[in-house]
Amino acid sequence: MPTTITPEQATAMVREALSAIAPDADLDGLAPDDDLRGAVELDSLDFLSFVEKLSQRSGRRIEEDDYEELRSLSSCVAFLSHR
Amino acid sequence: MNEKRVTYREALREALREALAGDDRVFLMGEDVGRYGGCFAVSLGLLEEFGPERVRDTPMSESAFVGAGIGAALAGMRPVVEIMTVNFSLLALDQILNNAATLLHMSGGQFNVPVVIRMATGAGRQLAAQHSHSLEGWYAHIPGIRVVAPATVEDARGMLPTALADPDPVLMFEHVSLYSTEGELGGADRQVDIDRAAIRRPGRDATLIAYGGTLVAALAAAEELSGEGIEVEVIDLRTLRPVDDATVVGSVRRTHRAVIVDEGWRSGSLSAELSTRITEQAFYELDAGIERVCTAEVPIPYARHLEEAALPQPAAVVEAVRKAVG
Amino acid sequence: MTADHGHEAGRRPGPPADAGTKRRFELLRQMLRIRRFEEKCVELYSAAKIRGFLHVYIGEEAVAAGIVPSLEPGDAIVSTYREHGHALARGVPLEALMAEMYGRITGVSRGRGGSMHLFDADTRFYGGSAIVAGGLPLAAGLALADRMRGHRQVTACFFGDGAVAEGEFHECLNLAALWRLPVLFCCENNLYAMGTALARAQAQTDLALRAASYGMAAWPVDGMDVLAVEDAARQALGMVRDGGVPCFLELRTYRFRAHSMYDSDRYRDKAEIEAWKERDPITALVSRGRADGELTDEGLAALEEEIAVEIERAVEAAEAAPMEPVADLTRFVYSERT
Amino acid sequence: MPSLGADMDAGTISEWLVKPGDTVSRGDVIAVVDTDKAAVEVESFDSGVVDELLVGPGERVPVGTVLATISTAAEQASEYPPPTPTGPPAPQQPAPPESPPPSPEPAAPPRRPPEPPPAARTVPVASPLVRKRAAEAGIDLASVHGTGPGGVVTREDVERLVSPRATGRVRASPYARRIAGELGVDLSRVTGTGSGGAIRALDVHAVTERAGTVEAARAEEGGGTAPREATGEERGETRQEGLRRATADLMARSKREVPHYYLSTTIDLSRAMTWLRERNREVPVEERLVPAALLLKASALAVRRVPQLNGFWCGDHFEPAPAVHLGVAISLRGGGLMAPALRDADGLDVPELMKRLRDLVARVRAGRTRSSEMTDSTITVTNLGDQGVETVFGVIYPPQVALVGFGRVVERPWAVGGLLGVRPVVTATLSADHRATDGYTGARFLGTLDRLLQAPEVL
Repeated sequence: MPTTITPEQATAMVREALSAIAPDADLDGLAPDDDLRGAVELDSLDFLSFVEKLSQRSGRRIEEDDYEELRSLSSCVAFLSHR
Repeated sequence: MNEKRVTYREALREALREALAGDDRVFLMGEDVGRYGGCFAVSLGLLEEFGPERVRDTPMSESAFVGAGIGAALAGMRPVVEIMTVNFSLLALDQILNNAATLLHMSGGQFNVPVVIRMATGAGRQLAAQHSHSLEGWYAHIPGIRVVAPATVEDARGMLPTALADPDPVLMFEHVSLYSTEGELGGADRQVDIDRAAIRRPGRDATLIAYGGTLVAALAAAEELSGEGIEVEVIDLRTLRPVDDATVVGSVRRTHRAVIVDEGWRSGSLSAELSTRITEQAFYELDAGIERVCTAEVPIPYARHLEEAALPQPAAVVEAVRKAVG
Repeated sequence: MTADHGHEAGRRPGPPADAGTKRRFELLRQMLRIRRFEEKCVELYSAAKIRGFLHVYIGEEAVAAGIVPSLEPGDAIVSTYREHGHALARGVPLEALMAEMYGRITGVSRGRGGSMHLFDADTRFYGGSAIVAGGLPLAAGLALADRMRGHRQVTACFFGDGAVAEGEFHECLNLAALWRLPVLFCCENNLYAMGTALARAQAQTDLALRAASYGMAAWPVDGMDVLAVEDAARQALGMVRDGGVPCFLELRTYRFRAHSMYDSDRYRDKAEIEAWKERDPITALVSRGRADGELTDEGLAALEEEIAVEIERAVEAAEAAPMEPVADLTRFVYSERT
Repeated sequence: MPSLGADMDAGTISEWLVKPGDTVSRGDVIAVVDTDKAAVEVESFDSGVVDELLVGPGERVPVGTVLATISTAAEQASEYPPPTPTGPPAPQQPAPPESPPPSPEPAAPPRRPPEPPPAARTVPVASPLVRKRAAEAGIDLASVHGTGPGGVVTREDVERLVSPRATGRVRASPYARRIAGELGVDLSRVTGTGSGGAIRALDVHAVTERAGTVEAARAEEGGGTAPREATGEERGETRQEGLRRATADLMARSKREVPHYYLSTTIDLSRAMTWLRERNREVPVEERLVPAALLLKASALAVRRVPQLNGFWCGDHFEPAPAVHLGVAISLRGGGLMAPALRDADGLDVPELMKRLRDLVARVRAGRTRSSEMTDSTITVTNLGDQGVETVFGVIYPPQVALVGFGRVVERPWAVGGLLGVRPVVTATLSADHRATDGYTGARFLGTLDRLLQAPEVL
């Protein structure tokens, strides 16, 4: 279990997870503060898959209470690399 | 797991022996089950092994001993009652229908009847009209009882323990032509699931539904048709009440054609019931009318050629499948 | 023409020494409770509150009152469609019986049996069977189970004279004698199988004689005399329980009312009915009690009052009781697995 | 008139055995009644004095009719033989319970056939089959001259009026009919190879494979108005285009043919959301549930309890479905909509339903649905909540008769017991086919749905 995650690693994880869920999405055009659910058209099932993937890759359990912090690319990175 | 080849008769005997040895509430009762060893030699040797209290020869009083089995079950025993053949079960029909099948309901759930009633059924041995009935379809009409028909050696071995574990009356129909058939018997996990029909041969072109003695004709027909490039899915119903609709209809949904083989007379038969269920549940899956191969509507005659003509034969099954497949 | 049983029923020579006042009063209570319960049922039937078939026992109460309380709590009973008396005498709650008449969920059989099919596991009451002689094989089986397990319990099996014409009767008497099954066969001979007089249906009308041919003790009893019935029951039960053999009592009795509600009773002579009513077992016991100074009018009135109140309460409770939801229609066809 | 059996409706007084002024005791026979079965004696259930005889000899009256009135006496005769003369006075019997005269049931209403409807317009007699045929062909039966016995309209009479082209009955297997409908194949142009020329599935597939021929036939007919015959692939459409067109056709048909009615209600989800949150906290991430799973399960159970919404409209009548296969509207990335079935959804526990849902959505988006999933739905649920809308009034998927919509779960002020709090709520809507059900049924469904969602732990 990785003890720390760098912002670069976190960004890669988020992008990887998103592209697995929405292969056609234009992730390059995604601004750091865009709302992910809206921009990538994630429904609640997709979002759960997203959380699942992040959880697996980061090695930490993400609670439902943390979902608010996974709104955008930048908040995801902050959340994952924090702590 | 050691595989061994045994006859259907031996498989039944083994199941009885295990039941008698494993549960002192179990006892076997019927005409000539003791000294004689059973009309079909199923219980041969059990009297010597378990004694006359638990392997009881009865008088020729079907109603009394079947009813006594029901009464003993009410009092907590687990009787296995053997009626020599289905033909004589008519003399006990009152007890089966008016008591075994109704007591739980009439008593508002107070008294269940854990009795197992076994009997031989079917024709094919030139025994003429009074000794050749196939009335399992009649019994399958009755709510409150479960009707099973082991068609394989494994089921002959495995259905009795399942039936004895059932809190309600179970009627077990053993086709006379099966007693001497042989098959492999797996070692472990003897108890078989009697809630589900079994697919005895997979296929894509038509669903062939059989049970008990008719499974033999169905499998023979399937083999022949395979030579013509027609792959038939053969379903062994195993339990005639309650029928496993899901397996039957599921198969028809895949093959879009159904052929039913039933040793009962056609009118008001089990095959009629199955046919209706299929049309009720899968009408828009049917690509051909449902075909039935049943016993001719005649008391079974003695003469060999006439008896053969009356019963569902593989050739007729093949013909019916060809017609369905078109 | 007056039909009678044509045989000298075993009359009691005189009051046995042990038949105390208290015991006689208890017998009176049993009989009166059955009588009043059934009278109420007839009334409720006429008012269409009770439906189906209703066969009343009025006139035959001495049989149930004499035999059933002589059984032990662990003994089993198998009865017929004319079984209100047996159930009441066995202690099946009157309220649950009335609720069953009403087809309510609080009925002994949850309203699924009705008058002809009263069942009660608590008192080992294995029901009214509505097939003539259909209960006899069950009784044989219950007794077989008790015997195989070494229990000293007895199964009392009630049936009418009509059953003697059925094959099941003969099969079961033979089986019980052959296997030494602890069954007390109680034949309530009321002289009519529905509308057919005994002599019009049976070549040999001495039913005890026929039972005896299977090799069991069998004798006729005056079924209108509750004390005689009780004596016979105790004697027979002793033989069954201690001797481990079946026994047969032919209880010569009479029903005062028609076979069932919808029955014009054309097959019986009015004078015959009146003659039998002269031997009403309740009246006889009341008269005797008065003559002996055992029974006071106040005592009788208090008993009637107590019974009337019990029945009224049962009717009220049944009227108010809920029905089984139709959604549960197909429950109890197969056991519910947990 | 006492009731002496369930098969007795009425009886005739053949004789009165008492007259006004007579004293009767409980149990006395007071009259003889002739029923259809036998002459039966009528007894009194009360003691007293006969007041009045209300039904005369020879009169036939329904069960329950009052035959006579009796004034109950204060003192009643004892049933027992009188005590010895020197004894105390006869005991007073306990007053009989307040029991009504023999016929406490209200007098049966007179048995009379219902009034015939006013004969404003005579509709001729016709068998159900003929009526159905006429309805299918849009023929007013009143305009048909019946040639059958007594002017009955026969099948031939109707057929004669139907255009000759439509009268040719197509022999086709049910399965062939079904797939022809799905593929848009006109059966009248298919050559059957089955027994008696019956069309089988094989024959329908043969047609769709001969795309060019079909296209040509369509051109001959003038194209535009021809029924759908070619599959999307034959048109060279992309999957998405095909899907868009299929959705367009179906939705247009729905709005054209189905008279929708709409109902909506807002459901308090606080218990459901709390339950979900607590459960999700205890399980691995991959086993978490989303609110949609609960909403789907509740919908499946609710429709099982209101089965009038679960099934199909078949020409002129509703056919209930034997199982609940929940169509789940799934939007595809890049456009298009599919509503594959979550089979037997009512029998799945919520975690299992969640698992199937995830699997289904994944497969649908990957283009790997099974054909049975595409045709089996018995009612559809759409959940646009994820896109932020609060209310969705959906369009029914014919031949289904209802569609359930859920919006977003939002926090709203909510009054409970006079106090205002903030609770998560969802707006549930129902679009239903007014031919199959009325608003009352729909309301019952939404009410049931609400109740179910208040007990998430037992869903």
